[in-house]
Amino acid sequence: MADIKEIIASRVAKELKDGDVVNLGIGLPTMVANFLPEGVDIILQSENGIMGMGAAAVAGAEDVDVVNAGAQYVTVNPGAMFFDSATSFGIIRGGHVDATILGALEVDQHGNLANWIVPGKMVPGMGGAMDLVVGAKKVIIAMQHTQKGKHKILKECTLPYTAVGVVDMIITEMGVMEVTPEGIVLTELHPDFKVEDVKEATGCELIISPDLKPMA
Amino acid sequence: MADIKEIIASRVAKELKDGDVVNLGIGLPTMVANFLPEGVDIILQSENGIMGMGAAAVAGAEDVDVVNAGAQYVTVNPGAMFFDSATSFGIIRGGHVDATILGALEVDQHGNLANWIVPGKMVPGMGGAMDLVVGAKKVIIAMQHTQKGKHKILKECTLPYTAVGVVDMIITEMGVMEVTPEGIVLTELHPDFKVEDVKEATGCELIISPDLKPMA
Amino acid sequence: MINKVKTADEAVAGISDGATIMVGGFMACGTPEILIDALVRKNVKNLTIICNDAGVPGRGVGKLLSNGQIKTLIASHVGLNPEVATRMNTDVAADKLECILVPQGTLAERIRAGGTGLGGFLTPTGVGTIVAEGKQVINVSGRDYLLELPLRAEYAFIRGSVTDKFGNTTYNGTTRTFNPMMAAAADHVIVGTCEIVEMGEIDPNNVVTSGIFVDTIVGGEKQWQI
Amino acid sequence: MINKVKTADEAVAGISDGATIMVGGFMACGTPEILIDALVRKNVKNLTIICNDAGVPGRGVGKLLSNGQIKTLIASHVGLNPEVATRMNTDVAADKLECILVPQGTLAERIRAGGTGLGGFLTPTGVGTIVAEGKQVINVSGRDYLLELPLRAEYAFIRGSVTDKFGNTTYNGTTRTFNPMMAAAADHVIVGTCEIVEMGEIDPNNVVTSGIFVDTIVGGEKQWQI
Repeated sequence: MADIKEIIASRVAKELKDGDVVNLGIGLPTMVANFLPEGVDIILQSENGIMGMGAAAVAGAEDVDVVNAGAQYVTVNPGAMFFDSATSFGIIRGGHVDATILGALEVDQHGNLANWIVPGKMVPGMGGAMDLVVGAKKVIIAMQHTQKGKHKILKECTLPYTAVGVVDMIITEMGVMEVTPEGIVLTELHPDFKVEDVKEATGCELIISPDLKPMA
Repeated sequence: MADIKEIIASRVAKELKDGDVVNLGIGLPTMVANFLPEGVDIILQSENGIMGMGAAAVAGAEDVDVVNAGAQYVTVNPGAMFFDSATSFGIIRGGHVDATILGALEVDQHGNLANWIVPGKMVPGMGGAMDLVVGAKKVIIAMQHTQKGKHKILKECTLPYTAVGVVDMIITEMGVMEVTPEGIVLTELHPDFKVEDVKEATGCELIISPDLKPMA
Repeated sequence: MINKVKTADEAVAGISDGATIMVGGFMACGTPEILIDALVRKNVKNLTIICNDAGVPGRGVGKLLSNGQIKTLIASHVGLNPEVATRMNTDVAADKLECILVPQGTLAERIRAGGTGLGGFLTPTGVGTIVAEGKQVINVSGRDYLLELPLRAEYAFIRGSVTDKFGNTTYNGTTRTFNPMMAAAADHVIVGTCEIVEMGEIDPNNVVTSGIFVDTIVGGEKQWQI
Repeated sequence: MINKVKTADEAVAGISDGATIMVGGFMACGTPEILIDALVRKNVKNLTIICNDAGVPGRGVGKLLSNGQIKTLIASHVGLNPEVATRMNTDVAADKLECILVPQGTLAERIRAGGTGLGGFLTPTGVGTIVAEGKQVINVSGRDYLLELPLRAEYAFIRGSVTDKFGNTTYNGTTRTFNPMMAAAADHVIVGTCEIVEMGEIDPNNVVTSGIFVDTIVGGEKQWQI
């Protein structure tokens, strides 16, 4: 089996269309940019103030005034733009970002998302996540299906919400799931797993699409 | 007697301090800039998007992309800035304009102002006036004391308000008046008039300052 | 990359009778005349126009007014175009103009709210005046504010000074006006611009309107003249 | 014209224990280190700091935190500075940090509201979460929004790339961040800038922050480095 993160990132990449404005969360989501199909150019938005973010900067050739939201030196593409934080979140909240891809601690069958706080333990703050998942046209959760065997896809989130009813799609190493009014629908299954495996790894009822396809 | 408008404009100019950010209404208020005392440099804000507006442009040397709020070609001073209308009114509403000087149809003893509409007759719209008088730190009404003998300074405005309780000072060809919680106080009297003249030309009680000075 | 550059007539081809259109500019300075002219040629009617003012006869939205295309005008000031009063007071139903006056700062902020996903904002402007009629008054820290709601439109007509092929746009001098807010607040955004350049030619620090907002670019906009 | 150019120590001389200070920047990129350093030297305590994040140890507001100067931090993200957790959980009352977390877009917009005279705004962000606790929910056109209130401060620490002697300022690359909103939302605004130029040297089309907001200019800010 290929690297789990690459499986997820490469599948997420297929959800993006040419010309989409996309905000990628830190970590796994960042890898998505490496797997874009040919002919698909996306425009990366970085919430610290870039439209048209490019690749990581080459060591020694950095513009020290240009970093991404993880405070790493990056480049910008021709046609890029810098802006302030109010403008950045105006773009995000205003529905001008086509897709945001980020990780989760928990997602539930209502599309509720928890990814910013573990009370009494981890209180990093929500950063821009609450605005991103409320504002982006499509919210894709890219994560490992379980956390060391513990369910992350649940009937109801147990952790405080990042936002309610915002998740459109969940992509894990086991498959692709869509959040619908009826519940979570498995639409694609990774060849390394059986439907029963995914059901067992999921903490809520999993609707199996009559049109279930292999994940690729 | 000197030109009435010049009398008013030159007295208004004395209210401005070096470094003040000032928005001048169209007409008489625009003349104020010509009477600034030596050593007093003000920064003119034009609500269509200029901070640091300069004099009218010389014919033949206009920058055709630079006009004032009356759509006349103007220059800008070194250190000027152009901005959009949301930024312009953010500056205005945010209390960053030290003084706005504008005319009135009516002002009353509570500092209420009416200067944008005569129902059934003149409906030009409020433009930026409602924001300016609410946002500016000091609102100075510069106008002729009466309209062809008809009172303009009243107990209560009869026309629809531009804003309530916003006027700080009224400067006319007859004198200088301050709006206080007790009512309108005449603080300066033009030498061409007697107190009784001003009282007669005023439609509300006029408190005479115990420290009444000649207007100059 | 998608080619956004079209002719003015192609750019307005999809606009139907009854459409709502935001038009940038202040007394026609900052209004894309090239797009207005195309809309006059197309001669669609019953438009709702959102613009700072009514332009002047023969300039800006004044052309649409003269041509009888505007049913409703949402603006802050209409006093410098005498045709507004004529059309507001006419007895000819087909020519009658509805005019909704909004304080200039409130108009700019409502359009900004429409483009930035805000549900509204509280402003002290208009409290105690007829502008407050029918609006919710909310007291914050002892001061009354009006709750003003966002404005959006189907189309926005934007006037650029320099625009790259992605749509990134700058505005020279006082042509900026309402253009940046409108570019974010409409479903279809058309930029009439003076100069089209390649991507990368505008310093990313100086771009005012992002190309992500722009659907169509029309070159050939002329320099403004009184 | 008033001379606004001072040394960093002169610029912070008036700041007292318990002051509220907005600090620009995002993970210290866009934070005026020269002003932070002066504030560390002055060693005033019990500060309320409003900043996107807690910087990192040895960078940005992280320096104030390490030096025990912050009583309350209003920020959107503090996870990349481990000292925050340590100080939030300490039993030593004098070292204890209160941390108020605000969604990043809401923080930016609250500061903008503080500088532009708005009484608040309606945002969909945070509806249904603990961020909504204690806040008024207002429904507009069938959607719930939180009423968020403006934020202001006594001081703002702004980082400029180029600043003219009037205070007009530009920001290079991603140093812009919260600086433009904060410059309008504080009683006393201090710009730590990389380069001071004469008035007129910055193109009026490209000025981002107007000098009318700026009280004090301090030169000598260094280029940012990770």
